[in-house]
Amino acid sequence: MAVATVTIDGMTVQVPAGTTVLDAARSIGIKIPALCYDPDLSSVGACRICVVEIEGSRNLPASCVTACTDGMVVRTDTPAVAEARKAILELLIANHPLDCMTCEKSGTCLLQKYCYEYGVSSSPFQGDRHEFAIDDDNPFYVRDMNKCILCGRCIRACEEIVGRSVLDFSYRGFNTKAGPFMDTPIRDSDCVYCGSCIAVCPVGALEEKKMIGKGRPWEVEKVRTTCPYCGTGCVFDLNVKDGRIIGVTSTDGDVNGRFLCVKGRFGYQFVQSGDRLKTPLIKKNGEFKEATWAEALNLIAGKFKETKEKYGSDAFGALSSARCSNEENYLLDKFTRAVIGTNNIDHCARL
Amino acid sequence: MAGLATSFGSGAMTNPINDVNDSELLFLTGTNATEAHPIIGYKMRQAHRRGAKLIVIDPRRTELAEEADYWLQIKSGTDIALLNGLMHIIIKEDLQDKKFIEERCENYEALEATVAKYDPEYVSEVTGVPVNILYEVARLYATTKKAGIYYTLGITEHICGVRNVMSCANIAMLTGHLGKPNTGVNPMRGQNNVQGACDMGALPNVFPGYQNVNNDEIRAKFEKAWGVALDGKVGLKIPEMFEGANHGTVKAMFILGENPVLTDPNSNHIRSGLKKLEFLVVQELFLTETAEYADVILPSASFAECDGTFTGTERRVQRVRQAIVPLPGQANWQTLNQMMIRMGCLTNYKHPGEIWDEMASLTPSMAGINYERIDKDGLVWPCPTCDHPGTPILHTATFSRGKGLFQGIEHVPPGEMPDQDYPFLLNTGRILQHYNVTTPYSAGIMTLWNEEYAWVNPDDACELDVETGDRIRVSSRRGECSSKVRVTDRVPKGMVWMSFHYTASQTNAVTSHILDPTSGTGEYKVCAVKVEKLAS
Amino acid sequence: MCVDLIKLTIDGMEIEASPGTTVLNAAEALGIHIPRLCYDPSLSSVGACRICVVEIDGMRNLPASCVTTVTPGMVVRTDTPAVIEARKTILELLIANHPLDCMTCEKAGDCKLQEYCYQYGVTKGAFTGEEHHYGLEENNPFIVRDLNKCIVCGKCIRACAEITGKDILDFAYRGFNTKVTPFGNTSYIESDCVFCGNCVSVCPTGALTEKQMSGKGRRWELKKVRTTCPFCGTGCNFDLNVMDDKVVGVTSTNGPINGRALCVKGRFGWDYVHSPKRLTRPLIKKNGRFEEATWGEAFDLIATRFKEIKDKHGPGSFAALSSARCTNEENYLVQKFSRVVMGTNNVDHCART
Amino acid sequence: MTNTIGEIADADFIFACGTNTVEAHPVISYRINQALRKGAQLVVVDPRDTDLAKWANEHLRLKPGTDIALVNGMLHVIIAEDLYNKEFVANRTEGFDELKATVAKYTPEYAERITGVPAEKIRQVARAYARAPKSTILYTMGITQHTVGTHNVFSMANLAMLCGQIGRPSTGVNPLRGQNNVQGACDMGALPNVLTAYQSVTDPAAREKFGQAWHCAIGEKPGLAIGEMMTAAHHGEIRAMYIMGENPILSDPDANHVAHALEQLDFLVVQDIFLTETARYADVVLPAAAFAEKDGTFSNTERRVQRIRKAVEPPGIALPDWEIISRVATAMGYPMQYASPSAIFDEMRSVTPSYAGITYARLEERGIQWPCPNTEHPGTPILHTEKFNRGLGKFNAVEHVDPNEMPNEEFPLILDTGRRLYHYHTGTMTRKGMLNDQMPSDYLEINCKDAESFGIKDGDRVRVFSRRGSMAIRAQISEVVPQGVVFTSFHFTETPVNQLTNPKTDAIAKIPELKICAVKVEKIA
Repeated sequence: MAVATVTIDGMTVQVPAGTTVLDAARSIGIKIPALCYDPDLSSVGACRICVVEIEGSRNLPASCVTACTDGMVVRTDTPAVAEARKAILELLIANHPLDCMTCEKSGTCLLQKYCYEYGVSSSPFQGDRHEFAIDDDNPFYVRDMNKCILCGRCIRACEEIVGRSVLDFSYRGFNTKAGPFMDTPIRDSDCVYCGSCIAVCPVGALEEKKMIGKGRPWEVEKVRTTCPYCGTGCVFDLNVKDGRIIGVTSTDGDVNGRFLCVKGRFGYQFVQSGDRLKTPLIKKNGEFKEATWAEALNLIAGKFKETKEKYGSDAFGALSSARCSNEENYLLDKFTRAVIGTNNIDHCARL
Repeated sequence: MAGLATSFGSGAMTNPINDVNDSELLFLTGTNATEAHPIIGYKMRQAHRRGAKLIVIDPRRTELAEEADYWLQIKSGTDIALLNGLMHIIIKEDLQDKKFIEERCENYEALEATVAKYDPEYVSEVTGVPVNILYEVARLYATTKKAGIYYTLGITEHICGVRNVMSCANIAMLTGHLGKPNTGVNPMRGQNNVQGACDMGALPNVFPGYQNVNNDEIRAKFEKAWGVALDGKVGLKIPEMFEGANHGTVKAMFILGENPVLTDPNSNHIRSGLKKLEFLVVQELFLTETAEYADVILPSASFAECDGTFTGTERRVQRVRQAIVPLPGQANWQTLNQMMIRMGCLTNYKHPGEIWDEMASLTPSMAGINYERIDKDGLVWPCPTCDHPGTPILHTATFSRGKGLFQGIEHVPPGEMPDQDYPFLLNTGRILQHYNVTTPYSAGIMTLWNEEYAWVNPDDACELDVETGDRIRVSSRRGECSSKVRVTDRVPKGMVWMSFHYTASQTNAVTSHILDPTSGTGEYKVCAVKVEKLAS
Repeated sequence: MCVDLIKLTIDGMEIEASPGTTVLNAAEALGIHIPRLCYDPSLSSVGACRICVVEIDGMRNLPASCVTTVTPGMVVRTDTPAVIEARKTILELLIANHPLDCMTCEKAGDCKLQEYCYQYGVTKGAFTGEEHHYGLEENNPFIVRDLNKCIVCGKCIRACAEITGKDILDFAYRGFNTKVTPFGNTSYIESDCVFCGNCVSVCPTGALTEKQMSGKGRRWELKKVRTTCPFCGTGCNFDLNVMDDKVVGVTSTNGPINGRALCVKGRFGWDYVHSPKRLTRPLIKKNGRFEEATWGEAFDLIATRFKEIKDKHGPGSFAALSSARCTNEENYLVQKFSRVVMGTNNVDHCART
Repeated sequence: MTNTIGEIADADFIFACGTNTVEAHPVISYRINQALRKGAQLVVVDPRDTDLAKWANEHLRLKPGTDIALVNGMLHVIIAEDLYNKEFVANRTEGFDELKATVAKYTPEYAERITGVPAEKIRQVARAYARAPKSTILYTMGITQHTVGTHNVFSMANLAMLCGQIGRPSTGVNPLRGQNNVQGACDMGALPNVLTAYQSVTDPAAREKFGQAWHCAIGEKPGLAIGEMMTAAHHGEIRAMYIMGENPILSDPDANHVAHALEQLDFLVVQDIFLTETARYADVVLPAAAFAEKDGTFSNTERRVQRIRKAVEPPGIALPDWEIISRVATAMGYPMQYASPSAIFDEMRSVTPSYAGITYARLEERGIQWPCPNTEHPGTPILHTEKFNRGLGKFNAVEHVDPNEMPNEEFPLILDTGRRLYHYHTGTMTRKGMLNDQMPSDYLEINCKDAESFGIKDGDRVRVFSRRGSMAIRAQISEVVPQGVVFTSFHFTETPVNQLTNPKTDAIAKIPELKICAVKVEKIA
C-alpha cells in the first residue's frame, strides 16, 4: 500500500495514502474539532471547523476532506486556525438559542464543548433568528430545528447506516432545514424511529422525548449492557438516575457501533412497567395469592420431589429461556440434570 | 511521643479532632493551629465563638492568641515551670481529681513533691506570666469539665521536649481530664503521615504498632513472618545516623522522601555526614538539597499517583488513591518492592492492600483494619478485630500501660540562650501557605509567598535600623543565613522568628545542635543568634 | 434524656422530629428534597433566597422551610402549584440579571441555579431589566470572582465567618447594588484573605470559581478521586479532579474530619504534582554529575553497593530514612527492607519535625 | 453464524433467504445497507415483498416451502456451467458426486415449475453467487420453520461449499438468531440432547466429566424437546414442569394443545417478569429480575459473549433467575451457593472447552466470540477457516418435499407468520410503553386479489380458521404478500396466531412448520 509521510504540528507520521489529515492527526493524539465529520459516515467538509494550515495551500482547508500527500506539512494550532474556528463558532451561536441552562444536550453538546474550548460565549454577529415550531408529535423524538447547525449528520446516518433516506435538506440559504421529505413532521414520514439520527446529532436539535427533564447527562449513571431483544447482540448504555432507567444512549458496541433499532433504543419501558411481578404467587383455589419466597420454595421443592419419587425423574420437564442469561441457562441445565436427574430440558431455540 | 508513651503507654492524640467542636475549654500550648493545622484551627476558633474558653500559651502573638481569653506570653523554653506552677495552684486549692488520681494513676507523691517548689511568684518570675493570671488559668482548667490540651512542636522541639510533654500529661491526669470526650492530651502531628510512619515501625526501636525490637517474643514473631533472623539491638536515630556518618561508622544510606539538609537542625553537620557516605540512595519527587548528595536518585510518585493509606494525627487510617498514572512509571511501593527483590528478599506484592494486610496480620492494634473497611471514612486504631469500631478516645478505662504515671519534672533552661555575642533568641516554625517540601513547587503558592520573612519586633528593628523588606543576616555559632525582614509586634523584643520553607534562606543552617536526650528531637525553638542588616 | 418528639405531616407522610428541627430537614429525613440556594447544612440559616418555600396549613404566606421549625400537628406540602409557581418566579427573577453563559461558565454542571432552572423549566425572558456589569476579579492565583453571577445568597460570607473564622467578607451597598465583598470593597488579594477557598466550595453559582481549574475541563468531564491530604497531619479528605490523566484541581468532599473545609495548601497546593521539576527517571551520579538511567541500572547499582558495604562493614553501617510524607505501606516496606534485607534497626524518619 | 456481522458490510454478494432483516434484525440490515452502498449485489428469496426485498437487485418471490428446489436449481447451474470451486470441493469436502447426481434433474426449468421463479433468474443468481469474490448467505426462520427446515439449511451449506464461499471473511452461512440469547441458551446446554457447548449426553466421557463436576449421574438418554414435552404432558407422562422466561402459550404452535398439556400437569412453576399467558396456568409463579436488574452474559448470533450489567433494583422482592434457581435447588437439598453470576460462569467454563478462555475480566471492554479455548486466545470470528469441525465438509444431497399442510378447497390460503419491527416475541417486553403506542395491534396482510375474491375490504375484521383453531383480526390489503398467502405476527395476545399454526415439526431439529399452514379467511359481519 502506498504510504504518505506527513508532518503535523512538528510530529512526523506515516499513513496510508488517501488518509485524511484529520484522521492522521487524531491517530497521533492531536485533537481537531469537528462538527459535521463522523467516523462512521462519509465526509462532506460542510462545517469547516476542522480547518488547518497546510504549507503551500492558500486557504485553510477542511482537514476531514483533505487527503494526506507525501511531504505535507500541517499545523493545527496556529493563530489563523484558532481565529477561523472562533469565527465559525461565533456565526453558529449567533443564531442558536443559548439555553444550555435547560437544554437536554448540555454536557454532551459539541457546540458547547468547542465554545468552551475556544472561549466563545456570545456572538458579535446579530441577525435573523429562526423561530421554527418544535416537532414532537410522536412517541420517540423531539426535533428543535432552532438548534440545528445543518451539519447533515442525521441525513447521512439515515441514508448511509439505516438505508432509509427519510431525511434531507430542504429550502435554501437561511431557510435551509434538515428534515423529512417535503418538510413534513416526523410522524408523517417513513421514519422507523431507530434513533440513529439522534445518536449522531452534535447539538440539541434531536432529542429522545422520554428523556426530557429526567436528568442532566452528568447526573446519569451509564450502565453498558447488551440488548434483550433479537440475537444481534447490540450493546448500549442504560441511563440510570435515582435508581430508575430514564433512557438508552449509544455506546460503542462490537456489533452495532452506536446504532440501534427502535426496540433497542426505546423498548426499555417494560422494565419499569406496573405489571411486573413483584412477589411469588401461589395458586389457591384457582386464584393467585402473594407469597413469600420461603413459602414458594418449600412448596416447589416438596412438589418436585414428590413427582420425582412417585413418577420418576422423566416425569419432569424444564423450559429454559433464550431471553435469560447464559449463567441462568447453565443453572437450569444443571438443575434439571443434576438435581432432578432428567435430560428433559429445552427452550424455544426454534422460534 | 516518648513523653506520652512514658506517662500513658501510648504517644498519640488521646481524643479525636472533632472533640474540639464541643469543648468547653481549649488549652493550647506551643501550637499555632490556624497556620500549621488550619482545619483544626478553624474548629478551635468556632468552638471559642460558641463559648468555649480559649487559653493560648505562646511567646508569639499568634492569631488564636489574639482571640484568646488568656494569652500567656511565656519566655521561650519555660513551659515546665508554667505547668508546674499551675499544678502547684491546683493542689494548693484542692482542685485536683482525687478519685482519678487514686484509681487510675501512680507515683502522685513524686509530682506533689516536685511542684511544691513552684510557687506562683517564682513561676511568674521564670515565665513572665503575672501571678493573678496563673491563678485564673489554673482554676479554669481544673474546674472546667470538657477541657483538652492541644500542643504541637512548640512543646516538643526543645531540649526538654519529652519532659514538656510529660508535664502536659501530669496536669491532665491531675485534673482527671483524660479518657473522656473533649478532654485529653493531644499532640497534633506536623506532617500528613508522621503518625503512620511511626505506626509502621519506621523507627529504630520498634516494629509496626510499637512492638519493641528488643522483645524476644515479638522479634520471634516477625522473624517467622519475614523468614529471616532479626537484629535485637535498637538502631540509630536520625541525629545518631549523621553522627555515625560523620564518624565513618555509617557508610550507606537510603533516604525516602525526606530532606534533612533543609529540615534537620544544624544542617552543615548533615551535609558533611552525607558527603562522607560511601553510597547514598535518595528517592524523591524533586532534586532536593539532600538528593544532590546521592549516588543514585530514584524518582518518587506523588500522593496523587499512589494507592495506599495515610494515618492522620488522630490515629485515623484513611485511603490515598491513585488519580493519575505515576510520572516515574511506577508507584513507590513497587519501587521498594523491586529493590527488595533485587536484594534477595522475594516479596511479591500486587497491590498496596496486600502490604497493609501483611502488616495488619503482625500488628494487633491494626489487625481489624482493611481497605474495604476504610473505603469511606477511615478507622481510628486501636482496632484489634474486624468487627471492632475503632477507638476514637484512648485510655477510657485504663491507660495503655495500666496506670498513668506521674513524674516530677524540673524546669530545664534551653541548651543555648542569648548572650553578648549572640543577643537574639531565634524561634522557628511553619507558615500557613507552606509545608516541608512540596509547596515550593506549587506555582500558585509561590506566586504569593516565595521568600522568607524573618519576624523582628519593632523595638529591635529600630535598634537594627531595619524596615519591613530590608535584608538581614542571621548567624549563630553554627552557620548563617539571610532573609528579608517583617517588622511586627507579634514577636516579643529579643526574638527573631523564621520558617524553614525556602532554599534561599536556610534557617536550619543556624538552628541549634542541641537535642532532647530522650527523643533526639532538635531544639528548633530556641537558639542564640546575632542579626545584622545587609546592604540592599 | 427524654425529648418529646413532634409529630407532623409532610406531603401526606407522617414524621416525628425533635423540637427545633426545621421543616426543610424534616422533609429531607423523609427523602423529600426541597431546593435551596442560601441554605447550607454546615452554616447558619438565614432564609434569604426563599426558594425553599412550602405551604403550611394555617399560614397565610409561603414560609421558607429552612428557617421554619416544626410544630405539633403541622401539615406541610412541598409541591403545590403555589409553591412551584413561587419557586419559578424566584428563579425567573434571579436569571433576569444573570449572564446565560453556561456554554462557557466554569460552574456549569455543578451550578444550583442551573439545576433548579432545568428542574422547573425556567428559561430567560419573563423579566427583563437592569443587569450588573462588574469587572472580573482575577488578580490572585487561586480564586476568580465574577459578581455578575452572584445571587447574593451570602453563603461565602457565612463560610468565611462560621468555618474559617476570618470574617473577610460582608454585604456592601443596598438594593440592586448590594454586593458581597471584602471590607472596604477591595479585592481578595488586598484583604486579609488566607485563600482557604471555603467560600468557593459553598458558592452555588459561578460567582466564585477555582482559577487553576478554569479552561481545564467541564465539571462533568472531571474524574473525582477521593483521597487524603498530603500536607499536615490533620487528615483532611478531598477530591482530586482529574482530566486526561492530569490533576486539574481539588474540590471538597465530605471528609470525616474536615467536612468540606480545607486550607490553602490542601485546596490549591496540589500543583507541585505536575511541576516540570519532578524527577521522572532514576539518576546515577557519574563523575559528580547526575545521568539518567533505567530502573534496572539503578537497582543493579544499589543492590551491589549495599551488599558490598554490608559485607565489608556490617549491617550497622547502613541506615535508612523513611518518610512521614509517604504512605503507611511504603513506610512498612522501608523498615522491612532495613530489618530484613540489611539486617539493621537503623531506620528512622523525621517524626520529630 | 460462521462469520461475524461486521463482515457483511464488505461482502460482494448477499444471498438473503427467508429473512426480513430490516424488521427482525434492523441493526444487521444497517450492515447490508453499507455493503450495498459499496456496490454489493443483494438477492432476496422471500414470498413476501419485505422492506429488504425492496433493497434487492433481484427479488426471487418463490412459492412458500420451495427453497430446496430453488437452491438445487442453482447448484445445477453452477455445476453444469463449471462455475464451482474445484479446489475447495476436492480438498475440503466429501459427497460431491451424490450431490451432483441429485441436482442433475433440477434444471432451472424444472426448478421454475416448483418455485415459480423464472429459470433465467435462477441462472443469473447462481452465476453471480458463484462468481463473486465474497458471497455470503443470510437466513432466518423463513428457512428453518419448515418440516424440511434442516434440509433447507443443508441446501444453504451445499451452495456455500460448492462455491468455496465459506471460511473466508464476508462469506459463509449465517443464520440470524431471533432471540437475544438463543445462542447462549443452546451453548449452555438448555437442550435435551446436549450438555454445555454441544457435548452430547450420549458421550460417556462427557457424562463422566459433568457427573464429577456436578456430583450426580447424568442420564444417557436424550430428553424430550418442547413439543414432545407438551405431548408427554398431555398423556400424563410428564407431571411437573418448571418454565423460566418462556411463554409457550403464545409462542408455540397449536396453542390450544399447549394449554391443554399445561392444564394436565400436577404441578407447574413459571418464573417470569410478568404474569404471562403461560404463567396463568402455574401453581406457583416466581417473580424474576429483568435484564437491567442483573449481571450476566448473553451470547449473540455471531457467538459473541457479551456482558449485561445490573443498572437498577428489581421491583418488590423479585430476584434474578440465577438466584431463584439456586434457591430452588438448595431447597431440594442440592446446595447451590454462588456469590455472583461470574462464579457460575467460571464453573461453566471449567467444563466447557469452547468457553474456557472467556472470563468476566476479559469481557469488561469487548465481547469475545467462541471458540476460545484459553485465556490468551483472541476468540474466533470466522469458523471453518482451515477445516470444518467434522474435518471435511459434507454435501448433503436433499430433494424437494412439499410442506406438510398444503392449501385445498376448504382452506385455500397459506398462513405465513413472523415478526414486526416494533415488537418482540410474545410482546411481554414491547407491549408496555412507547413501542406499543406506536403499534398497538396487529393486522392480517392479504393480497388485493384474494381480498377481492373473499369480499374483504381494507380494515375489515375477519376471522381466520385453520384445522386447529381460529382468531379474529383486522385485514390489511397489502402488496407485501403474494396471492394465496396471508401473513401476521405472533406478538399479540389479542390475535394469537399460534392457535392456528401447524405443530408438525422437522424430524431432526424439531422445529415446527410455523411458516406454512392452510387457512381460510371469512369477513366478520
